[in-house]
Amino acid sequence: MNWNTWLPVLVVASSLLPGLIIFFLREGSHRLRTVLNMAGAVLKLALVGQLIWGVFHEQVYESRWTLAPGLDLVLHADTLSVLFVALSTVLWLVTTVYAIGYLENSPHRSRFFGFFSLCVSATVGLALAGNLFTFVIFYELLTLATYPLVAHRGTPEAMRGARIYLTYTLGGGMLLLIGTVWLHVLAGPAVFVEGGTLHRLPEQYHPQLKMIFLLLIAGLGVKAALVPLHGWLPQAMVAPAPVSALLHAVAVVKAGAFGIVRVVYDVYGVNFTDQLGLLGILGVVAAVTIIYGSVRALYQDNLKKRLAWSTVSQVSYIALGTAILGPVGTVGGIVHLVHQGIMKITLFFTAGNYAETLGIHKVSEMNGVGRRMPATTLAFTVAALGMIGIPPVAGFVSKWYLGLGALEAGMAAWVMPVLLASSVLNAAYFLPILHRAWFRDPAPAWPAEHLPAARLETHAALLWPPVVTATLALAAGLLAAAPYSPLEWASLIAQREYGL
Amino acid sequence: MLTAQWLYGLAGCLVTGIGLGNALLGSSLLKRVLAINVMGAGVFMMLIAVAYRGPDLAPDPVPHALVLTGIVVAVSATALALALARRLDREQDDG
Amino acid sequence: MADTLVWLVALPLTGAVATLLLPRQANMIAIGSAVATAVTAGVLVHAVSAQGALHYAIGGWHAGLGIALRADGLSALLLLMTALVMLAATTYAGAYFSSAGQRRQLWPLWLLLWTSLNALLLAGDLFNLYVTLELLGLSAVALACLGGKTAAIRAALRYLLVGLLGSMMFLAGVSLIYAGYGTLDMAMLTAAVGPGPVAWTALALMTAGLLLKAALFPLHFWLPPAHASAPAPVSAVLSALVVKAAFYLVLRLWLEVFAAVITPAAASLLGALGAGAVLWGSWQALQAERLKLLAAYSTVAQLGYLFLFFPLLQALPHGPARDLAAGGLVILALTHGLAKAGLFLAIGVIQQRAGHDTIRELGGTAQQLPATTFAIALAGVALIGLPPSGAFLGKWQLLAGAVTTGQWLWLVITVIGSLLAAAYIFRVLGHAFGHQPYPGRPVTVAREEWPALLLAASAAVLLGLAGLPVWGLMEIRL
Amino acid sequence: MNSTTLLAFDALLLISTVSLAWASLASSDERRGVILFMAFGLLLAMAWSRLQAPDVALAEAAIGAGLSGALLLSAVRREPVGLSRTGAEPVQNHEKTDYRMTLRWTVTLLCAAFTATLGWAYLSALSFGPHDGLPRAIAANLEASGVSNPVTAVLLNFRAWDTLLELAVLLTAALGILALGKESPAYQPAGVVFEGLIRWLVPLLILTAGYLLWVGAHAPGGAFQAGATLAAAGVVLRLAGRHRIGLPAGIRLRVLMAAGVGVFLLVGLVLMLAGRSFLGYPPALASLLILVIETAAMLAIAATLVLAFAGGRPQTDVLANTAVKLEASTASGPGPARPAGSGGTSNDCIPEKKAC
Repeated sequence: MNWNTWLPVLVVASSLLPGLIIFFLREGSHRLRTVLNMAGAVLKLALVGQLIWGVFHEQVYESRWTLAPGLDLVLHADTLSVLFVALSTVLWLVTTVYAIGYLENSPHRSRFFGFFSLCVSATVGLALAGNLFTFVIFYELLTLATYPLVAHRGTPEAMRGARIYLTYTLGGGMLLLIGTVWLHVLAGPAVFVEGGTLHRLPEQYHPQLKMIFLLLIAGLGVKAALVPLHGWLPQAMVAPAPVSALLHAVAVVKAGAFGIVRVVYDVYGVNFTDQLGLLGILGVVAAVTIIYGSVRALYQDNLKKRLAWSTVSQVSYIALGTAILGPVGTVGGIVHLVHQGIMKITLFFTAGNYAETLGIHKVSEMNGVGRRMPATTLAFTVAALGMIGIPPVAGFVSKWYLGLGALEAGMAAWVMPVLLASSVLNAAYFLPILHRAWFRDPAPAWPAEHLPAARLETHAALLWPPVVTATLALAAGLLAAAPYSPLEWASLIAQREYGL
Repeated sequence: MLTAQWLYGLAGCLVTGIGLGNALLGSSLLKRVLAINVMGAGVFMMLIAVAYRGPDLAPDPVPHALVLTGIVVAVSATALALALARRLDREQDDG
Repeated sequence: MADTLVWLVALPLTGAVATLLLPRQANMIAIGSAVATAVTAGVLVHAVSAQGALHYAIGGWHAGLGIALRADGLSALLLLMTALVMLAATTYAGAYFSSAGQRRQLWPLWLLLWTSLNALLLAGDLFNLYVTLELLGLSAVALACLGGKTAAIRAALRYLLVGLLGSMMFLAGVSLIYAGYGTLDMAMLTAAVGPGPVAWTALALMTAGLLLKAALFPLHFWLPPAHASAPAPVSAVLSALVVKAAFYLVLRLWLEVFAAVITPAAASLLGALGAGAVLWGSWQALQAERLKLLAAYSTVAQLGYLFLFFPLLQALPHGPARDLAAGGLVILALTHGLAKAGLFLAIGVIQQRAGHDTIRELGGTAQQLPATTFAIALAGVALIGLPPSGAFLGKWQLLAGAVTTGQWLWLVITVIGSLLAAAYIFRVLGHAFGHQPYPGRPVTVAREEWPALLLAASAAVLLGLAGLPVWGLMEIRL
Repeated sequence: MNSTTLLAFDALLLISTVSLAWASLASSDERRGVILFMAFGLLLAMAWSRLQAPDVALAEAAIGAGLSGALLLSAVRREPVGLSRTGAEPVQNHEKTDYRMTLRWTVTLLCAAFTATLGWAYLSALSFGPHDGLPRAIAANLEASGVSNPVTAVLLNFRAWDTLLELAVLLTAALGILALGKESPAYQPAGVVFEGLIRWLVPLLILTAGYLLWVGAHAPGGAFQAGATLAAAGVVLRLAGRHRIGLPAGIRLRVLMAAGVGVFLLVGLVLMLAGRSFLGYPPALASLLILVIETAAMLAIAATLVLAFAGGRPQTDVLANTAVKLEASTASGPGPARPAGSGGTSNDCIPEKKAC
């Protein structure tokens, strides 16, 4: 029983098995379900800790399972995958606590937590994928696991949102599949190797490789919400708060961005992609998405819709980082993957709290909410400032490295204006909210006050998660230089990618 | 290739064609069952014509066995088809 | 070990005669012979993987004179699928047919159908194939009208007539072959057959007859009413196994016996018909009002995928690429068999609980039967071809074959077909999220729901993850 | 018979056969079609005997023309409109008819092309020259097969597997018919003349069946022909209005139907357990085993065909009182006597008693 081959499988199984068991639990057995959820989350955290320590010390973790001749299911832990696995595990633990509080006495919880665990297993599997074939399998499993979560409430809008979500993601999945098959036929199984493998192919394959790249990026762009393919994100806001938090901060959206990073760095190799002239296209699409997402966010009165459009623009920072040639730009892009996750999940937790406690759904209803729920609004403020890029919150770090990378790569001419414009736009749609929350006096009565203001401003399980993630965002900014911090880890990744 | 062989064989092909045509065009169920039986008879003619090896030589017994089996299979299929039709009529009569 | 070939046919046949003669113990005998046949199928697969292809000369006469039974990788796999589907459907049929009278009529015909399937998959003689095809057709028709509903009987009658026409055309082909080559044994014919009017016409006739029985696109009109109105366990077996047996024969004839005669044009014609089946079947399934009609049209579509493989297999030269594609074809067929049977059994549970299977009013029942809805979801995943189902590997090989041989049309058809399949599956699953009271216990009707769940799960997960032996077995040829 | 007259006979026979086939399918009145089909069957039997295939001629006459014809005629007994409903509806308006016409023409052309290719392929197949490999092998193994009639040897020994599955087909058809419901109402009881004929005909048929069964080992005959003759006896009894048409009811009927497959399977399995191959008769016992199997097959075939003619599950409990009612009705006025033996059966069922 070689520990190095079984660890990745255990990491995936630690949320898969509880999920499958929860499916067959009776609806009434709350305690058993909570114990299973928490046990799975904590076990996964411990395993991932061991994984981080191991990968840092050059340990090789790989398990391989042959599905068909030439098609292997490979789970391989390298620096990039460990970063995404760590992010998913931490945020899954926090979101589980939040979900248990949020879904108090609502129906179908066995089904919800079952698919919730399947969704995280798919995300972790996707992160640990060792080749493009395994990535595609977990990419499609993610769609299957998240559809029931988006459609959980069963209301007509939820069904409509879920249908749109399914159409986009299955379409994207099909494009990705075609690209992967074409690549597989052309160059054999596409194993993720730092620096990529395709530059050795002869000259006449290049037009086909360009076509395959466009297919892969289109397939991944659906989940990464690149502009023409982002339509499903605002519609999927009908899902309950923990789902939109997990979906839009960690699982679905990041899967797409993570896929783009994998394809550019570990399949094509960033220099070969640049040589093919594809980095420019990716950069342009990312830039357009950043601006368009922020502009649309301005006009959204519904708080969750506004956050959704903000996610559309923020995720494209990662694509922009990938498009910037050079290690510093890469660090900026990859570290933003973590920072954006932490900040955005805080925003969604706080939005969920407002809706659950005071019945607030619209920005216009948020006058004086800071007085009624100070801790939640404080967390909201920290995350919002981070999104704008104001130090010391984490967002500033990634924007700083993105700018630096652009300068170093000589692409500053068009990257800097994009960064500045998007920061201004972020400020334009976040600061008014902060102003309303803190400096306006509240309306006579809240739309629907569910939980009376007892010792805490809201249910404990709803309050602590945003506070924890807000502090994490703050810590990621302040302690950026500490060992095992996201920034350090991102620079380790960049070193190994560029072979420095 | 004996004259009798191709004479009866071609007649068999003709009967098969007639059977197939009417099986596709048959107006009533009974007409179609009849057509399928005729088509079968045509195929059997082709088989038995192959078995014939001239007046002096004993014929090849294998096609004979095949046709025997074919006839019994055809009659059982016809029986089932007619039973189904009868049941449908009974449904209509008191339906 | 060659005796297992005979036992595979003799066991269900003995079971059929026993259930006919001892009606009171019919249930016990039926379950007993089902388990025994399934075990024998397992033993056969093990024997084939250990010793290679098996031959058995019946009566001791060498192949030319007597009839030879033979089993290679392909037939062993299909026999195993038949055994699994029949075993699950047998346990379900016992619970589905409540009245003892109906069960008494069911078991003999049920086991005769199983006998004909096993005999067909093992047959090595063309005329013997005609007799097994006829036995398959008649027992399927007799089972289809067991429900006694007028619609079922009318559909069964049309199915019988189409089947008879198909068999007669097949027989015409066989008679031409005997006239030309003087033998009926497929192994000897493979060596003897060469391009010429006799081979072309005979193959055309036999293929036309088999396409009628396999309900490929233009000739599929009889399938939806027949499969939709038959009782659930019967339509499960019809859709999963009976139609596939005819496909298996086309595969045998085209890629083995008449391999020297096949032209790219002919293979592309089959591919085009398959493409038509995929599009038309999926489109009709999307419009279907009732679950069973949806499942029946889905069968028409899924068979289309299998026929898409023909132009690929014909274009690929003998070698690893072609073996991969052949393995993909078989795993796609196996997954469809298990998933479709699971789907029909699940629909049977819903139909008996709700009294109807119209998709619009499905909401309440989907809540009452979460395990059944989960089975439909798993079967749906396998039908669409999403991972981790075996169909995903099958469609991967289909796409890879299309790219390798440069036949891009089949790739586009497969993609459109899969998206349409996703549309009609999730249209059904959408109803599972309504707000009706939740029964609290996930598995409400244990005995009836487990067969469907196990079949769908094995299609959606087991075949996907443990699919490698399929390629291993496909290496073993006659 | 020198070759020219033989050729003339062949030409005449074939022309009449083909034209009968065409006439039977083209006739608008279904009963006429069926009767022409029976005539076609008889002519076909003559063709088989011309091609030196006596076994097949017997079977064609007994089953092809006789019993199939009887089944089809009993199906026509209903008023024809009942059956046409399942076919294409009668066409009313104008543009539908010319659609029908174009469809009819295209199908006819297609069939003509089909027949032409079939004929062309058949002739080129014959041009491959005679294949005597198989007949020589059969002749060589004939004495080891336990019977001297080569056709019975092929049927019951060399290709016994085909015959086993074919009996299974027969059993399936019988089970399907049983599952579909009760038998159709009985015929009018026989008049005096028909009654007298039956007293001679039925025992004769049974005797011939026994003879055909026995002679099958070394001369044309065998289980199928014997079974058909036995079934003819049952059909004649049913036409005479008898209810006890020799078919037992309940478990005994099932044993009879399953006899063919059951005995065949039993022999095969016993031989396999005894170390020989499945259905590999030891030469010494071969002729005995074949006779046992043929007897069982004859019973099964006869039972199935009579059951098919009866139309469904024989009504044993109903038997007693309807027989009494029928006797009462004949006392009130003898039904019109029907000439038997004409091969065709007139269907004078009494509408007001809804006997049809």
